[in-house]
Amino acid sequence: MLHTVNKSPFQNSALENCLRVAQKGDVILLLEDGVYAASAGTARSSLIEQAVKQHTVYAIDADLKARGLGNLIKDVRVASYGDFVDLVEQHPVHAWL
Amino acid sequence: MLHTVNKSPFQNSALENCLRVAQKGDVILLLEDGVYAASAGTARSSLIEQAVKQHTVYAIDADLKARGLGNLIKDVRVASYGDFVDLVEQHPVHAWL
Amino acid sequence: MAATGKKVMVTVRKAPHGSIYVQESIEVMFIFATYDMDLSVVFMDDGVLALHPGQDTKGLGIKGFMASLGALVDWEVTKVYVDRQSLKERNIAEDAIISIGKDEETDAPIRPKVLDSAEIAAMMAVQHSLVSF
Amino acid sequence: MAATGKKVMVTVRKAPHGSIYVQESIEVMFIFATYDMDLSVVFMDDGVLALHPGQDTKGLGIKGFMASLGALVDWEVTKVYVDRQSLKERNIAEDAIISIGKDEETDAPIRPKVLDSAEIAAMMAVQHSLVSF
Amino acid sequence: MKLSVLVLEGPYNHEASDSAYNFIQAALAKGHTIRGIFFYDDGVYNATKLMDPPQDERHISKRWSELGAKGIDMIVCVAAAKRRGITNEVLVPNIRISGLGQLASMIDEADRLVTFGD
Amino acid sequence: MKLSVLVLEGPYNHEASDSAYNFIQAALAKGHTIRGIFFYDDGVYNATKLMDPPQDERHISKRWSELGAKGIDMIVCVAAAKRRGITNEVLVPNIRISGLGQLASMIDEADRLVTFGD
Repeated sequence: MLHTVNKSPFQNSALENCLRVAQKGDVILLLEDGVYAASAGTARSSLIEQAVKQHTVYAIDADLKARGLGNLIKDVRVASYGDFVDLVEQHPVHAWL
Repeated sequence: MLHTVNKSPFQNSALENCLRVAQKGDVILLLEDGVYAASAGTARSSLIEQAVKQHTVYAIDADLKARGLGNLIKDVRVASYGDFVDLVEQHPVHAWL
Repeated sequence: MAATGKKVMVTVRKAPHGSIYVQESIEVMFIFATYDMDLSVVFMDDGVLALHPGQDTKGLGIKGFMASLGALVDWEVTKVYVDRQSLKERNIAEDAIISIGKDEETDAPIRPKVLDSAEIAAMMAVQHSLVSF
Repeated sequence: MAATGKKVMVTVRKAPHGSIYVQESIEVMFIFATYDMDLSVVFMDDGVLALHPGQDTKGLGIKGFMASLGALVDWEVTKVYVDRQSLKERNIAEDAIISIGKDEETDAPIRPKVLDSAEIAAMMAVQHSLVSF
Repeated sequence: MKLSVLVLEGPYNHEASDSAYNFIQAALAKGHTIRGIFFYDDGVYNATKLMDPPQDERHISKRWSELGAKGIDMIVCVAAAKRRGITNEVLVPNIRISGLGQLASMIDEADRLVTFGD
Repeated sequence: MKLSVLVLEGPYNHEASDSAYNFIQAALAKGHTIRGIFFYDDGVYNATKLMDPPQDERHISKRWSELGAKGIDMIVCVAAAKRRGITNEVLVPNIRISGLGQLASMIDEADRLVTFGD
């Protein structure tokens, strides 16, 4: 399945909540303020550093650029909205709002 | 000064952010979903258990009742909206939204 | 609409009263139940706070939705689950959560079924669609 | 309105772009600056992300507010501060944050001044009013 | 004491609007003066007369309008309102649209500002 | 693939509305079908024709209306809309008000539902 997370990991527990439930092999898509979790070297980077061992993790390109984020955690994949559509085609989706 | 916190401590970092900046003797008022932080025996109770050592901590009565919260952390004071007004009369207020 | 029995899950993850999401999620459950979907409802994270006993919103001047929650079973919303860890973190006893209806024969209260996160994950994985609040 | 020089602080604590609060806080700063208040602005917690270098919202189809932030000093919003720990937690170098104007003489970029939380606390304590986003 | 209140969220969706109202009622009951109430961000939605909640629920814009009828200065931010479709034609009586400068005045002329939001 | 989309937040205040729009445009570009778009909670504010953002900003309800003109079924929840003052008189063309049952149908008749909110 596909999990979308749109909250900053510094302010909101949504990503932690998602990772507690997501199963090995599930895909995680970071969008909106959720993409801050993909940033390397932060106090919350460990969440996604761990997550990429069990999950494919994507972050929406336009959201990364809007926030000036280029220094990403290794193995995070950058996704266009078109890639987002492809992921939705492949999996049912749960939004961790 | 008076600090108001209206976010659940399980979901949002507002209370932690507030406690990092609040000075000894400052007053903290929990309202709306913020009152969940006043609940005893939870995974986040330690935040207010520590806070009451340095601050007077209030929680709005109507918000506690709406959420069924009666088992409160020792030294948390229950406040009416009238008490809230009195606190505002005594202190400038910052809302940790 | 034709009933196709598709599996649909409503997840409730936000705290009640500070925002309207829990209340509007209940309206969704009631309507979905009339559609012969295979509906499941999961309360988790702050959503479990909606099941806290003793809620009374009168002092806020807000009607609240405790009556609706208590009538879920009457409205045929019967597959209702709650996450064990979320309850524990919030110091809510599993046998204290509010009832969502009564057993027709014994009149015993029916409560949401407590599940571990692995059970919830397995249930999510087989849904046709998931609606989250 | 008469200018009384009251101390007013605007705090920005939310992340940019996911919601409009940062943008609407900047509009407040611009207007308040014309009122001869003693205005201070503090970026802290996720608010410091508004100062992240290299933001470009074109791909979202959103105009964004980087031009406004870069013109704060021109609009006489000059007492602008940012919390050191919040920057550190988000791996933003203190000398990389965006500039809010240029020094008239040297043309050097002016950046928000980095403060420790104790300094911010002391500054909050002496305000007449605080407006938070 | 003279108070001003800033409301940043819309009605029903967030408790902010209710908290502000309950706080203001308590302040009035204690004899304080409300210098003004300013609606900004999604707070501008508080002012639409078109809201029509269930009969047994509070009517939030009517409640605000009644406070306005008591002479409290109630202002919706023009820029935030334009973006969100709150215009003079849908405004409840006793609330008016004006600029952020009015918020500056409300702060300047009050002893305290209290902000309610999300 | 046939998709339905649920939007839970209002325009401008949260990115949810933009994300939903950008996602839908990408889906259409890939040749997928949008079975329907449902606006619930504060999402109902997306549908007001009265919004009047600055000239150099996107006009969110106009954008939605243009999608509706392409024949996509676009529905605002009646109960959520009544509470918030979104009525037929302020509705942008090509979006209609109906009940939550329509969301059930949109889910039932689509391969996937995608939810955007806060």
